[in-house]
Amino acid sequence: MVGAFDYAPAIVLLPFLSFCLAVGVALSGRDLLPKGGALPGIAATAGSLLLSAWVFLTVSGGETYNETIYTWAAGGEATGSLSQPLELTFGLLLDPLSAMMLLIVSLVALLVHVFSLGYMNDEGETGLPRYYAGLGLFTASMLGFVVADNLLMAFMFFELVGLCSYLLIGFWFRQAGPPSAAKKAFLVTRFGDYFFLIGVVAVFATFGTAKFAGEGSFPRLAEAAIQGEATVNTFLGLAPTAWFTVVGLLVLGGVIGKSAQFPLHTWLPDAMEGPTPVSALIHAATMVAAGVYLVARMYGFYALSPTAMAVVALVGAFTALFAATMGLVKKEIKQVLAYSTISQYGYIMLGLGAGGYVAGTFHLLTHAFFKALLFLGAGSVIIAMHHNEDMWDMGGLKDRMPVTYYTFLAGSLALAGIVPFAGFWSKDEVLYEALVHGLGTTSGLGTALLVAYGMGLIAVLFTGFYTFRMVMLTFHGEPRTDTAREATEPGWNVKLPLVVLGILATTVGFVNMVPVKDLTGAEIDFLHKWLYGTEGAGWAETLGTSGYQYHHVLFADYGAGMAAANLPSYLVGLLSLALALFGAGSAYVLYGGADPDPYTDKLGVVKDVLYNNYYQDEYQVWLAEGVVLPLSKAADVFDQAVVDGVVNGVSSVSLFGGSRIKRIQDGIVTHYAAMLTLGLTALLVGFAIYGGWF
Amino acid sequence: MVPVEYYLVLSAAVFSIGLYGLLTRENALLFLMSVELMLNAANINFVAFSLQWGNLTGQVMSLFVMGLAAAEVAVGIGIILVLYRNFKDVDVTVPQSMRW
Amino acid sequence: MVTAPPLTPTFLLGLTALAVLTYDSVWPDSTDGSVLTGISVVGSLASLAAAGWFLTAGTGLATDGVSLYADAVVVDGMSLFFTALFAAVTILVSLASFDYFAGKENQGELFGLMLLAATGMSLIASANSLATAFVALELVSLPSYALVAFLKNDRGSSEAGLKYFLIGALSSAIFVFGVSLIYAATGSLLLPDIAAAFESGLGDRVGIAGVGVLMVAGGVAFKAAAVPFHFWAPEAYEGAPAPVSAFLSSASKAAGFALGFRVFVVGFPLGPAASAGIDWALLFQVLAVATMVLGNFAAATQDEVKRMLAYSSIGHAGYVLIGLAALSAEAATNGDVMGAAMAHLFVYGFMNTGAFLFVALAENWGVGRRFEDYNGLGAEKPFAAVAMTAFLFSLAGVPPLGGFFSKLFLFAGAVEAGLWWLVVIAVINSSLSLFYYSRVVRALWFEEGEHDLSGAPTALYAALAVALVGTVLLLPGFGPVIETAQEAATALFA
Amino acid sequence: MIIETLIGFTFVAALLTFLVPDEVANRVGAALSLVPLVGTLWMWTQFDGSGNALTGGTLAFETQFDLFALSGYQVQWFTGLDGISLPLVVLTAFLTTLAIVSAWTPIDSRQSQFYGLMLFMEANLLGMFTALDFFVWFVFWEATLLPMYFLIGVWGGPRRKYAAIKFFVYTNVASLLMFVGFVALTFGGLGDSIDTLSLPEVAMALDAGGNVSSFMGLAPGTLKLVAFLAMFVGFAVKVPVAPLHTWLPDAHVEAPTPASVMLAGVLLKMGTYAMLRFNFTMLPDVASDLAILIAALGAFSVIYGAILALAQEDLKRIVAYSSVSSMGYVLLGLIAFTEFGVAGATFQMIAHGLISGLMFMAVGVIYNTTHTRMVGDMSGLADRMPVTVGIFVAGAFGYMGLPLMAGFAGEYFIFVGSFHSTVIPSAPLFTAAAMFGIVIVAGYLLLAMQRTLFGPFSLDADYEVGAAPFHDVAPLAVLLLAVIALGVAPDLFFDMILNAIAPLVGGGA
Repeated sequence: MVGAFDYAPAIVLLPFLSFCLAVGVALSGRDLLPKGGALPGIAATAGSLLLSAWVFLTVSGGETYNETIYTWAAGGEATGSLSQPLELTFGLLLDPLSAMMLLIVSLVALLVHVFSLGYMNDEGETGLPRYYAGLGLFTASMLGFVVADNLLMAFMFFELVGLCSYLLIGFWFRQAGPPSAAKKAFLVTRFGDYFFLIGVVAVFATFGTAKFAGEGSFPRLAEAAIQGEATVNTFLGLAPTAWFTVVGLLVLGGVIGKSAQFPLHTWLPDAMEGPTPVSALIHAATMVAAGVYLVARMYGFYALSPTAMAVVALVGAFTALFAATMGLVKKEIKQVLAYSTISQYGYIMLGLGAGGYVAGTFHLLTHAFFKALLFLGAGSVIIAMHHNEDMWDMGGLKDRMPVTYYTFLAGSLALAGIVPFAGFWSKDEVLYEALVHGLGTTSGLGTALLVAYGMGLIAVLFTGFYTFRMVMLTFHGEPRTDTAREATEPGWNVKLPLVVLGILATTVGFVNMVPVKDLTGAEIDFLHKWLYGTEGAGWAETLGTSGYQYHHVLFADYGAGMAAANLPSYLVGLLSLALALFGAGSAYVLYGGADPDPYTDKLGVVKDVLYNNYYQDEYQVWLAEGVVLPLSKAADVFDQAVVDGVVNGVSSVSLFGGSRIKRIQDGIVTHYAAMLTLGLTALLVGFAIYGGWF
Repeated sequence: MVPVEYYLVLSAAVFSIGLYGLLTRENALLFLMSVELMLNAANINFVAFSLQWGNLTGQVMSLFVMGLAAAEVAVGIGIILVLYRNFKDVDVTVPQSMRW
Repeated sequence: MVTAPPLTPTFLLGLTALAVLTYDSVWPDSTDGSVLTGISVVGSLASLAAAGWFLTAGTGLATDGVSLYADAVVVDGMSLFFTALFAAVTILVSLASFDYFAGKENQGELFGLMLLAATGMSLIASANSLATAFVALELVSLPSYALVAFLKNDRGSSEAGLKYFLIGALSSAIFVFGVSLIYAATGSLLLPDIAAAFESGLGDRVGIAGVGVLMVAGGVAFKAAAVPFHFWAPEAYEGAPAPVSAFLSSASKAAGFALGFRVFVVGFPLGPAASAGIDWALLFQVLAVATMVLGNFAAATQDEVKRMLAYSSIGHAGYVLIGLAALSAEAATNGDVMGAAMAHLFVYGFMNTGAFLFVALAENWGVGRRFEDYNGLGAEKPFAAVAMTAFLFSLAGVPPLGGFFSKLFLFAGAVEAGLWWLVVIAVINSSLSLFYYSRVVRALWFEEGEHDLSGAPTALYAALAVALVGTVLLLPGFGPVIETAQEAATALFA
Repeated sequence: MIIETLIGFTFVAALLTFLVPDEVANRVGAALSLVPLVGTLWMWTQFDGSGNALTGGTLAFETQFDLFALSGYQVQWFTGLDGISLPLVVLTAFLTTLAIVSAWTPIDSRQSQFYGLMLFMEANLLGMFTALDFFVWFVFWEATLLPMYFLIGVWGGPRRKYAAIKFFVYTNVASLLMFVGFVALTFGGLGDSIDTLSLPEVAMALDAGGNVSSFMGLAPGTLKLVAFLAMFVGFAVKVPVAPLHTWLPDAHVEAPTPASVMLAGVLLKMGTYAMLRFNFTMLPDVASDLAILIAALGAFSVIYGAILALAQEDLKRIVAYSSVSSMGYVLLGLIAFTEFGVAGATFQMIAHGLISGLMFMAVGVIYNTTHTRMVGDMSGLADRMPVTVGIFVAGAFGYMGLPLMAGFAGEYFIFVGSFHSTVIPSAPLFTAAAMFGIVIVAGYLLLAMQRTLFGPFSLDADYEVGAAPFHDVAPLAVLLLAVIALGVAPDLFFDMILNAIAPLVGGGA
């Protein structure tokens, strides 16, 4: 019988078809499709959503799918240090994690398509086919990435996702800014992907396979190898654990790039040059999530290395705090959201690094919805403000555009982590995992986690503050410009997505209310169960991608060697909630007034530093323009002068030699006779001596 | 009877004299005469060694050489005339329009 | 079965010369060269045919050979091979001369001298005695002087004639003196007898013989335009009428080598000679290196195409000298390498003649002599330019043209003989030659230029076409050539 | 005899094209070039060879007969295809046709000569890739230089004469060096243990090992080393491997677009093809002794070429230097002596042939309309010629190794292959170093695209810039499709390549 899994490839192919359609239209250069190609996109994403839902249901029925469907290239024999021939394949891995992610991606994609009708079509943009082609290809690649069953396939779609991001950021190519931002985004992420690619290659070279799950998947091989039950190649004379750590960190490079973690976060704020729906879809909800999703996808591998876990946690926590501080002082609404995005992904990383597989995934889920919501809300505000993004020109919009306001508020509360909105539950769990594991674990990892927890906790405060500063400045007080006074709410195609996402942002947190469970003992940690499955049975056994497996590895002494302290989660939750409220409250006090002052200016030099993002861009730009370009110029000079100089030198030397030699022929015949005689005499003498004639 | 080596020395001397003249004289006709000397140096050898070896080859050869020397002079004079026609001179060092 | 006298090819050339002279003495002041050209072309063709027939038709001449006139003359594969080559070049040059000298007077003398020289050349190739060799050599030289100086009223021509003559006279004097010394040392002028004398040991006359051998080598070097006897060549080739330059630089050079090959291989067998201290192979190695280096480097920076070709022909003399330099006593490879040298001369007879004929064509058009005067000819006269390009690349030894094959066999032979370093030098030189040959190609095709060119002289074009066919069709047809040459050469060592 | 028929036909076609009037030459040339294209494609479908041509594999479309003896060795006409040469033959025919079409716009003088030369070059290339007798091979090898010399010199840019002669002399000297090396190895080293110069016989004789005798005072080992180095340097110039690359930028910049396409697309591959056939098949032991040197050279070429490309202002120079970079990967893959390394390198030859051809053509199309290639002189072209720019961008990403395009396949195979190589010492480090090229390539291509294609439109000259004509864009599109096809389904070629290189990497097959 044909089930959901037989149609699963269509989840990826549908958006791809819409891409091809849109490309065809774009090439034709005529307006063949209504709505400039939006409708095929909507239809396709809707189809993907339905199929994803079907898959989701099937998976929740306990079935999973982990099959190779296409062999890209396969070797015939084992060469080099490999013990079996390489096989590079495409395949689907449909387990709870990917099923959940499919749902998120296709849903947000659909909503963004709809929203685009309002944001792009109604605003009379040109080049819409190109836009929808980009969206379609992006959706396809992202879905492909989600269902990937091995690291190489994941990498491929990872790159394609990057391409789409490039194309869509640079959508308004006729201006100067977007192309530059697009270039920066691709370059910075490419830098990360460089390490990722080395990681992929290394995984193949080490294990001969890159499958995520099932028998002979590389996390399992690694686990076996560390326990000495299997042998794999290690390189550079490293022991398995050390080598696996290296590989893990290499792959992490790609994660840091895509998920805009420090120090490769600089591209994301610039990426806001792209259309707002794109920011919502790509740079908040999905593509940026690709990075952390990858960590979750191969969690079994990371769980083996305490070092890797510590790095993940610290990078995440530091980024969370770091980005939050920068978000405090931004003027443009999208900039605030951008930095909050970076910060939130920091939290997800923290959760994963802290051994909170569920927690991290949970925050990934909630964040996808509330951040998409916030961006779309911002989009609707921007429409109303005629593409002026400066919050100081807004104010008082809540009466002019109620739907936007309330949905946006819901999103903000979620972001700030105020109970009972989605963000609270997930962020709270992340911090909780960090704390208990930090306290429990004795090794250096423990300390690292505690430090990370501290940073994450402070970030909560800032998050509350900048979130509500944004809300206040945008919607409260008196309108500060005429555009703000005349602002009107856009049409249904904007409101509908907002409402849908608003509801989700409010409610999705309920899928995993761990504190409540601890209080009441009610078994309501659905997400936890969903990701854990049933121990030692079903997919949890066959695929080895279940929380149980990870938990086992995390706490095993050959793995990360974690231990959990015993703490009631609600206490921890209360603490972070208090901080969030304090931050939000202070923002309300400072900016809630009718005509708030730019208090942050009072910070003086600190404000400058924050406003300039700690001069991160400056030093990276300096690296590019101050170091690399001059270096290349110098190399060019060297190449022309020395390397080519030698080549030309050879010819000039021989020509000079020729011009000298021919001077012998001076035109006077007696000289010829003389030289002839001399030559003959020389030969005579020479050979007479050589031959000993006389 | 005169040892044959003496003839060799003689012919070598004549040859060298001719060579010397050829290298030092700039008048084309003197050049020709020097060449004649050198040819005759060869003739000395031929004749002398013809006697030495007791066969006539050498003597015959010397006749050939003389004949050809004459022919050579004929051609040479012709060329020298052409030279004079074009350069108004029989100095062999004058024509040097072509060099290098 | 027809039994023609073995010397038929030579006789035919000579008779043709006489026929030309007869015609000329009957109609002394006709300026229409068509009949003369006709006669000489037909005569040379006949000679070529005869030589070819003797070579191929299993007359046994190619392998065994016969010696005539009390061993003064032999007819064997080598002599026939060279005679064929001389006849072929004569045909080309005669054709070219028809247009080049059109309307000029004394054409009878021109063709007559040319054919006499050709006769002398083929006689050189058969000369089995130093006496014959000397006479034949002069029979080549004397007409050549006159040919070079043929343009009486042209300063260049007469200067060239003078220089050629003076150096020639000196060289022949040296040669004949050398012959006299050989005679002094061995008591004979017949090559086999000389060889016998070498075999049986020269006693205290090694010195005399050595000097003699060296001086004879000088005579060879003069004809072949090899260092240090090359000084006449640049001026003679530059100043002479282009067809004559072609004739000298191809045929006359080949004659020189024909002389060298036979005299040294048959007359002064390397084994005893070397053991006696007269290692002429080493001598030719020195000459080869000096010649190819000087020729190529001097050619690299010339301003005039003709003079560049002159120097390049010196360079080629250097390559061919490998044919003598790479010989070693009793080595099985001797025949191969010398045959390769002969084959190279054969190919050279077409490509180099062709190149000079293009120069003749250019002079006929009234185009200047400098490289830049050739600018844009490719666009205006594609066929001639294509032909010239083929000749030049063939001279440079670029596949798939004839020059590549012959050079390849030559170098291969040298490698076989173990003359590794010599081949390396030769390779360096021929890559340099690539540079200066391509300067002409560049002028022909890459540069823009304007000329008003008067038509396309038919005979010259025909000559070009023949030379082109000879150069290009040697790609498939090279097998026979090299095999004949190597067979003939091997016979010489037998 | 199909191969001979195709080569012969192409020669005749070249001659015909020489003779037709200039007005029709472009169409005649294109039409005639279809025949070898169809022929090679047919051979592709009918390909039944297996194993490596030089190690006794069974050849497809084999022909063999004697020509003449060269000082003791029998020279043969010996052609045939294996999994290595077939893809290159197909590439040659494919690119030639497209290049000829792409020439319709830019070539406006002496058309018949131009297209004749293109076909003449194709014929020689086909011969070079199919010939298995060293002598015949070498003749074709050298003969390919002539047409390119004229294509650059006659139809090239301002400094075309310098570039043409530099290209011609430099590569010719290199060929001579290689020639000497090979002759030393066979004449000197193998002597009479072989009686022909057919590559398989030489390869197997060397494989048998012992029978290399010392020569010119060189011990067998030294002789092999010398011969290897001579051949390696000779081929490295062709590839080109830095620092022997300096003829390439000049040649590319001055050459007309179609010539650049052929030069980058096929002629560079001659070098790596020959390296694979000669150095790495005949003397693998020497190669592995020099592995660290060769791997370092490969990595160096990658990085050095990329850094130089970063400094260029001329679009063609950028692509030219990036060719140096990409060919460095090939060298790295070859020396890896792993299945994916060598096969990936071979695959990368095809991939880079298509992609660099695409890029040069795209630059050419831009040049046709803007009459400049200087990055600084133009911007915002996407506004005026969207389709061309679209393909340009796609091609550029192909060059950057975007997955599902041929370039990624080739590079990834090479990386994974060289990473686990046991021949290269500390292979991972070399691999990682070379891989950094994928960052720099993105750097300079994105920078160039941002400056020329995007932003507000401007042009430092008043030409009417509009969409390019169809026959300019069509070849681009075809190439792009080919690139994607190979990227999605590498097995179109990868299988047969694997099969052909298997014997070289220690495996059975």
